[in-house]
Amino acid sequence: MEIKNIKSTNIPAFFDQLIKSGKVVIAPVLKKSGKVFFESVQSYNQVATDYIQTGFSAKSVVFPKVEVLFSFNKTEDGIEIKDSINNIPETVVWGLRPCDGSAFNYMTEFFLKENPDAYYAARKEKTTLIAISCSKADEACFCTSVDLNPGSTAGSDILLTLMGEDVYVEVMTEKGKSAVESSASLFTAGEEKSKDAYLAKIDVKFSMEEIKERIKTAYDSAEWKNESMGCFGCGACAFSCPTCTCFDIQDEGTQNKGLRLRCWDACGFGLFTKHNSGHNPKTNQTERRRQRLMHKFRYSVENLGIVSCVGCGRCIRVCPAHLNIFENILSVTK
Amino acid sequence: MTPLQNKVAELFENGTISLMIGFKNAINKLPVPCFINNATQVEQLIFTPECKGNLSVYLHKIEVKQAKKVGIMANIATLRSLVQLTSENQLGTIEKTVITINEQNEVIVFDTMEAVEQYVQANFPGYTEEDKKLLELLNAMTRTERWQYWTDQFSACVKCYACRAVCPMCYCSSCTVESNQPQWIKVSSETTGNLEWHTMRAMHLAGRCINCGECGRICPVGIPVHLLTAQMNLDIEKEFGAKTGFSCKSSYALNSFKPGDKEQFIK
Amino acid sequence: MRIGYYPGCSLEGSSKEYNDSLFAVAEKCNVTLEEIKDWSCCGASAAHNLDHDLAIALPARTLALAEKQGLTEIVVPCAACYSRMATSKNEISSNVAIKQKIEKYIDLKLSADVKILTVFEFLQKYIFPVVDEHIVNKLNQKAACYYGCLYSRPKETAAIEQIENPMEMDVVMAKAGATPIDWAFKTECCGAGFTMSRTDIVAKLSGKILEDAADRGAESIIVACPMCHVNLDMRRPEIKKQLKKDINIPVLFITQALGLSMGISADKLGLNKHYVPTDKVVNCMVKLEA
Amino acid sequence: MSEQFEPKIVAFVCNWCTYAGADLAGTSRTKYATNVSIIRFPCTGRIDFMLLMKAFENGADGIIVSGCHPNDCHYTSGNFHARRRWIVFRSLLDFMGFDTDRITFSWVSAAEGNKWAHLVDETTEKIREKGAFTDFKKLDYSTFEKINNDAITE
Amino acid sequence: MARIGVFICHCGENISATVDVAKVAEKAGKLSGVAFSVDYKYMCSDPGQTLIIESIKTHKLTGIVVAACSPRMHEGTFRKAAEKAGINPYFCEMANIREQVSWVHPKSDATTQKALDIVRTLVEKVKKNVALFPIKVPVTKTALVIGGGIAGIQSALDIANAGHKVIMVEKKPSIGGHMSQLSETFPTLDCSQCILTPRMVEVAQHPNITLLTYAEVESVSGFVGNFDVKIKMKAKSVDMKKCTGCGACSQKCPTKKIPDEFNEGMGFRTAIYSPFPQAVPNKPVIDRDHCTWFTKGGKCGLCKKVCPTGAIDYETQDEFIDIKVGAIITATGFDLKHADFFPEYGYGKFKDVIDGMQFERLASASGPTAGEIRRPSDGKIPEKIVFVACAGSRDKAKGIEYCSKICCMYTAKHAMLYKHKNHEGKAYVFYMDIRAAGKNYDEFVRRAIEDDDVNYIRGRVSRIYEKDGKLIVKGVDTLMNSEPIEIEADMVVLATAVVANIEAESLAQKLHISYDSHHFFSEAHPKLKPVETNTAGIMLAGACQSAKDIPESVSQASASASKAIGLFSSDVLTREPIVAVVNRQAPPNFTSCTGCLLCMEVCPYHAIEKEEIKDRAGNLIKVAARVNAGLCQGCGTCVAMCRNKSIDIQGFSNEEMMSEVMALLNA
Repeated sequence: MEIKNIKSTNIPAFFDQLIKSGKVVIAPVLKKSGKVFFESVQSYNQVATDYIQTGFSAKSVVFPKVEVLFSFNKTEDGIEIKDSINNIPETVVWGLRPCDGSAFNYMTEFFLKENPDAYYAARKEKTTLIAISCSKADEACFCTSVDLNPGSTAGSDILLTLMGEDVYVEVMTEKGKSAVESSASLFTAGEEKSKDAYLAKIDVKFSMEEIKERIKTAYDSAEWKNESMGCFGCGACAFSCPTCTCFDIQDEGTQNKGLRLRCWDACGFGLFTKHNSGHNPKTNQTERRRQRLMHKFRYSVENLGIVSCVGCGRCIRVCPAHLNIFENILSVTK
Repeated sequence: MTPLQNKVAELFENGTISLMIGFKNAINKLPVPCFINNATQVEQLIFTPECKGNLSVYLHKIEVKQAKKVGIMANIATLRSLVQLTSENQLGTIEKTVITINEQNEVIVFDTMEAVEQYVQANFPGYTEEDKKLLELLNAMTRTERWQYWTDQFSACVKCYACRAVCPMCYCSSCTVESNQPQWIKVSSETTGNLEWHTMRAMHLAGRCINCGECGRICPVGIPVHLLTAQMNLDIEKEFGAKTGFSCKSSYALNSFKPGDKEQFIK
Repeated sequence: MRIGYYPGCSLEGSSKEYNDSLFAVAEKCNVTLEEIKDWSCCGASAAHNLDHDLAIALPARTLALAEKQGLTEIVVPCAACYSRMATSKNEISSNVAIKQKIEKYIDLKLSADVKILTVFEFLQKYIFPVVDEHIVNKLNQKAACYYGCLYSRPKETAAIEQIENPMEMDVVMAKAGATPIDWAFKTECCGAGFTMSRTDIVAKLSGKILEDAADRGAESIIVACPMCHVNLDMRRPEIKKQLKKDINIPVLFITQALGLSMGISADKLGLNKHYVPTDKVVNCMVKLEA
Repeated sequence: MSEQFEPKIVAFVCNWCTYAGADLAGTSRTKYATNVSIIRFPCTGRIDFMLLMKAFENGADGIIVSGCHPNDCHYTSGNFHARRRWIVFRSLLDFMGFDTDRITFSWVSAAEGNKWAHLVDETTEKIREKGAFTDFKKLDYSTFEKINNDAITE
Repeated sequence: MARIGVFICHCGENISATVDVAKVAEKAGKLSGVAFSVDYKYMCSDPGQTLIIESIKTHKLTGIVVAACSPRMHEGTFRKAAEKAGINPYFCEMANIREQVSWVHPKSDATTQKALDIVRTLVEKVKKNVALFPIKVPVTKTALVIGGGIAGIQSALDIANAGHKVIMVEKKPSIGGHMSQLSETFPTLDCSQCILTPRMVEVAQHPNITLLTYAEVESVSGFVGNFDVKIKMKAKSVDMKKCTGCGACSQKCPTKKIPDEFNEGMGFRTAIYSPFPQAVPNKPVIDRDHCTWFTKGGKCGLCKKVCPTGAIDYETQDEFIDIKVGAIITATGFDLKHADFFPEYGYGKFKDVIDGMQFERLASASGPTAGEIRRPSDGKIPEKIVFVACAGSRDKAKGIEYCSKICCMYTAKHAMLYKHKNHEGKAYVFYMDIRAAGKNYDEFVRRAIEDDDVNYIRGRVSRIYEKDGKLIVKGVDTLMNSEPIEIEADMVVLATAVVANIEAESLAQKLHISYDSHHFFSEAHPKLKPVETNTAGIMLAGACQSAKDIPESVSQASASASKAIGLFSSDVLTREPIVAVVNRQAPPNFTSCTGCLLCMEVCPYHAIEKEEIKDRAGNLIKVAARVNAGLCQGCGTCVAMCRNKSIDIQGFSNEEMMSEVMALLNA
C-alpha cells in the first residue's frame, strides 16, 4: 500500500484526466427520481458527491444485468459464432463505497476460484475501483456488523477519504498506482494516519462470530415464516445487492440468428427453482428467503470462506415490504 | 392499548380471525406489514396516514389462503382493491374481516363486501396532486418527447418485477412474462423488452388498476409505472364510463362492449 | 371562414353578368370571395376529348393552387368548370397512381380535399343563413329551374341529390319568392356540344325545353350554367324557326333572380346584357312590407 | 425515385370478412402493392395486442388490423370486443409516445375487395412516406451495458 | 425434428404466370425443417394429390404446406389428402399465393418474394401445429323454415316428406308469398293460385309441419345441429282454435278503407281481415294499427259481438316461444323497388304509372278489377300501354348494377295478357336486352312479339310526364338510328328492380350469416356451395339470395331441403376441432387459470363454464374456466382476453400465431 495526498480542489482534474486517458468512467449520478445510480459520465460535474449509497451497486461493470456471451448466425454454409470477449474497454468505477469495494473480493472468488469465468475475468482485469470512504450512514447501513467499516480498503484499488481541504489517498494495487500516475503532478506523498475522525459512526448490530455459529442450527427456526411472510418475491434485493451473483442463461433471436445471454436472476423468484415438470422444490416464499439469507451468512462461508453480505443496506432500502435483513438474521438466530 | 388493538384482540379471542395482516413500525420509523397470529401480539399494530401500503396483495399468498380466517387492515386503496378483486372472483375461498380507521378516527369493521363497497363509494378517492401534475406534464409533451421520456425510464428497468409483486391485481399464478411457449417477452432486461413488459402490464391492468400507486412508489429504479394505468383508467372512464374498484358486480370495461362504442380511427 | 372563387373563362367573358350578380349578392350579405391566384383553364369542351391526363391535370393545377393558398372550399359557378373540377378531384382522390402521375405533371403536391361548391350549394350554405333580412321583393312568378346535363351527369360527380329530378335551384327560387314549377325538361340537353357547329340541333333541343316551360306557364327560366344561358337566351331566332312560334320567356341566372329579390338594381345584376328582354320579370315583382 | 423504400407491412385480419374480402380482390384481379402480407385469424376478437408489439419488434414498418364491420361479426361480438381493445391500446401507445399512425385499423367486409386493395395501397403509401420503423431498433441494450456489449451487437 | 413438405401449385397459369414457382420451391427447400419441396401444375388434381400423398410417405413428412389458392377454397381437399397419407389433417396448411399474390400482383421479384414469405410463414406454423381430432355433437332433427313463400313451402314439404319435423315461420297472416299475388305464370300462362293453393293447404295439413303465421324470428343462438331460436308470435287478437273462418267479422268491420297490401294498394280491406280468399290459415287477424278498438281505445267491438264462436279476444299479447332446431332454411323472398325511386318516371306522382306487381293484381281474376285491365286513375280501359323493362335494374346511377332477371319474362307476359284482353290495344315494351334464357322462355317472348304483335323498342326511357291527360313517354329507339321518340300512353308499367327484403339485413345479423352490398344473403361458395351459407346449418332458398323466378326458387328450395335432410341423416355431427381449451398443469397449480372468468363473460356462445377443482377430500382448491367443446365455435375472443394465456385456441394457438409473425418478418 502507498499513501498519497491530493487537494480536494484537484479531484476534478484527476477525474477528468482519467477520462482523457481514454478510460470509460462509471460514477454516481443523481437521477430525476432523486436516487443516485452509477452511470458512465463524460466529466466530473456530472458526478454526485452528496449521497450515502447508490441505488444499485457497481457490480454490473463486471457482471452486467444482461451480458452477451456470443452471437450466432446461420448462413448458407453453416453456423457462424462470434465470441464477445474482445475490445472490452478500460473502465474506472469512481466513488463506490468501501462495502461495495469488498464485494468485488467476493465476486472474484465466486467467478474465478473453480472453473474461472472468462467473461468476468476479462472485465475485472480491465476495471479499476476508486472507492470513497463514508462520512455519513443511515439506519440501513451495517457494515460494521459484517467485519467491515466505512473506511475499509478491501477490494478497492484506491480509497479516497476526504479530510477537509485534503484528500487522504490509499493506493492499494498496481492498477491504483497507474491511475494515480496518470496525473502524478496532482498528488503529493503522504504518511499513514487514522481516518476515524472522518468516518461515519455505525453501531454494531451483532457479532459476526456468534452469528456464524448460531446460524448453523437456524435452518429449522420457526421465525423464518414470520420474517418472510411480508416478502412479495420480487428481485429488488438481489438485483441491488453487490454480491448476488445468480444468473440465467438465455438464447434470444430467431432460428437464423441470435444471441446467447447471461441475465441477472434472483433466488426470490418462484420460477428460480421451478422444474419443467411443473414441480417446484421451494414451494413458498419462506423457503426462498431462507435460501437467500442462509447463502449470505452460511453457505458462502462454507463454500468460499467469505460472508457474502457486506452490510451495504440496499436490500433494506429497496424492499417493497421493508424487510430488514439484519433484524431477520437476529431473529432466526435467537 | 389503542381502540384498534383492542378490537383486533377481541376478534382473535372470539375466533373471528386466526391471522391479522396489519402495519407495525420499523427501524426507520416507516410502517411495514406485519402478520399477527394471536391476541398477545396486537401491541405492535398501528394504523396511521403513512400506512400507504396495499396489504390486499397478501391475500393471494398461499400461507394466507391456508389461514382461512383473515383480518386485514385496509386504507381506501386497499378497500378498492378488495372490491375489484371480489368482482373478479378472487376472494372466494377466504373468510376475511376488513378493518379500517376513518377520518373521525373510528375503527370500522366491515362484515360484508357490500359494506366495503358502500364505504368505498362514499369515500371514493381521486388522484394525488403529484400524479395529476405528472400526467398533465406528460400529456402536454409532444409524442416524441413522451417516447423519449418513457424509453429513458424503461432503459433503467431491471425486470425485478417488484411492480408486479406489490400489485393486488397481478394475481396470476403464472404471469405471461414467465411463459416461454411462446416467449411473449424477452427474459433479458433490455429496453424494447422492458417496454413490452410495461405495455403488457398496463394493458392487462387498464380498467382494473385501482390506482394505489404502489408499483410506482416501490420501483427500485424509480420508474413511475403507475402513471400508465392511471392514464388508462382516465381514458376508459371517459370512453366507457367505467370506474375501477367501485362495485363488486361491475364487469370490466374491456370484456364488455356497446354496439355504439365510438372511435375515430377505424377506417 | 375563407371561401375560394374560380371564375373560369365564361364568367370573365360571355357570362360576365353571372359573375357580377354573384358578387353583388355576396357583397350584400358581407360574404367575401377570394379568387384563386394564377388559376388556369379547366379544360372544358376541348381537353377531355383529346387527352385524358391533360383533362385531369388542368383542373388539378387550380385545385393545388387553391390548397397552396390555404383554401378548403371554392365556389365554381360555371357548370362546365364544376364538372371538370369534380371529375379531376374524383379521379385523383380515388387512385393513388393517378395522383402521383398528375403531381409530377403539374409539379405541385395536392391532397384534392378542397370542397368544390356549385353556385346553388354556395347560396344555400353561405347566403341563406343571412339572406332573409336582405330580401325586400317577392319574385311573384312561375319559374322553371333548368339544370342541364353538367350538374347531373355522371352520377359520380353529380352536384345534386336526385339526379333525374333535381330540386336544389327550386329551393333557392322559392326563397326569392317565385313559384318553381314541376316540369319535364329540368335535365334535358340544351345542345351546348353543338352550340357553334350545328345550331339547328341546338334550336331543336333548346326549343323543346322552352316549349315545355311555356306550356306549363313558366314566366322565367332560371339557369346556373353559361352554356345553357347562351343557348336558351341567344338562339331564339333559330328556335323560332324550329317551333314556328315565338316564345319570349326571359332566361335568368339564379344569382340574378335572387339578386332582384334582394333589391339589387337590374343593371348592377347585368340584366341589360341579355338578348331576351327581362323587364317582364322585373315588373311582376312586388315589394314586401317591411 | 429509383431506390424507393419498400415497407414491410403485416396485416392481422379475420377469416370471415377481411380475409374473404382479400380473396375477392384476388378473384376480381384487383391489383395492389406487394408490401402487405396477411396473417389469418378466426376473428378480430382473437388478435392479441402483444402480437402487434411482436410484429414491430421483429421489424414490421406498419400494421393493418382489419375485420368485419360492426354487427357483421361471424361470431356476433368479436369485433366489438376488439374495437374496445384497440381504443384502449391505441391511447396507451400514444401515451407512451409510440407512433400510432403505423397501425391502420379498418373494417373490410367479404364484399369489399376493392376497399381492401385501396386500404393496402393507401397504407403502403403512408408508411413509405414515414420511412422504416426504427424506434425499437434504436433502443436495444441501452444504458452502460451498451458499452460492454458494443463488442458484439454491431 | 419436423420434416415439412412444401408443394407449390402453378394452378395452370394462374400462379406461375406471375410467381416464379420453381424459385419458390427451390428456396422453400432450403428452409430449416423442410425435407421436401416441389412445384406442380395442378396440386388439387388427382395426380397432384397423389404426388402429395406419395411424397408424405416416401419422405416421411410430418407436415405439409400447400402453396396454392385460398384455404377457403381447398383446405379441405388437401387436409383429406394428408389424412390419406397417414398424417393428422391438421398438419396441413395452405399458403394463399393465388388470391393474395399471383392474382393481385404483376410478374416481378417482389411478387415471388411475397409468395416465398407466405410459404415460410406457414412452414413455421405447421411446425407448431398439433394433431387435432374431430368433435362429435348431437343433432336436433327439426328444421326451421323462415318464410312461407313458394320457396319456403317447397323446402318445408320436402323435409317433412322425408320424415323430419319442420317449423315454418311466416310474418304475414297467411303463407303464399308473392306467388299468391300473381295472375298467370310464364311461360305456360297457367293460373298462379291454381298451382300454389294446393301446396299451401298441404303445408297446413302436414303432420310433420308446425305452421306459425303472423310470427317473426326474434333471436338465434347455438350452432349447426343445435340452434336455439326465439320466435315472436304477434298478437292476432283472434283465438285460432275457436275461429271457424266464417268471415262474419270482416263483413261487419266498419273500418273498410285500409289500402290492401295484397292488392298492392289498389283495393281496400277491413281492420280485421284475412289477406285473400284462399289464405292459409284462412282465419282473420286484427290489424291493431287501424282497428278503432285499439286506436280509439275500446270503441266499436263489433267483430266481438258478431263472432258466433266468441273467438275474438282483444286482450291477447305478443308471445315468445323458444324452439330447438338442427337446421335453418331462410326463404324470406324479395321486394320491388318502390315509390319516389323513379322521379323521372313520375312513379308515385302519376296514378297511371304502376309497377309489375300492381299489374299482376289488375290482371288477376281475384284482383280489384276482377281481371279487367283498367287504369287506376279513372278506371278506363287503356288503349296504349308502355312497358318499361329494367326500371332501376342494371343502372349504376341508381346503385343497382345487377339484372333483376324476371322482368324480361313477366313484361312479355304482361304485354300478352293485355293484348289477349284488349285486342285493339297497343302495347309497347322498352328494353335493353331480352334475357329469355330458360326452357321455353325465348319461344314465349317471340310469341309476344310475333303472334300478339307487341311493339318491342330497344332503348331506354329518359322521362315520363303528363300532358293533357296523356302520359308522354320520352325514349330512344337505338335500332332506328337512335332517333329520340315519344309515345302518348294511357298507362305505363315499370318493371321495377327486384331488391332484397327490407328486413334482410337485420335477419342476417340475427342468424350471423353474411350478405352482399345489396343485402341479398351470401352463399358459401358462388358455384360449389350455392345454397349453403357461411354459417353451418343455415341454408338459403329463393329470392332472398338473388332475383329468381318460380322454377329456380323451387329447385333451390329442394336443394336446401336436401342439405337439411342430409344433416339429419345421422344422429351425431362431427365438427372441426377449432375450439378453445384451458391449460392443465401439475399440482399444486392444476392450471394457470386464475378463475377470473373474463372469458366466460366474453364468450358469445356461452361455451365457457366455471369449474371447481377439488382435492380428494373434496375441499375446493381453486376455481377455473372450462370450455364446452360442443358449443365453442372457435372465435378465440377469450384467448385474446386471457391475461396469462391460460386459455388457447386449437388451430390458431398463441404459439402458432406468434411463429407466423416471427417467420413472416425474419427471412
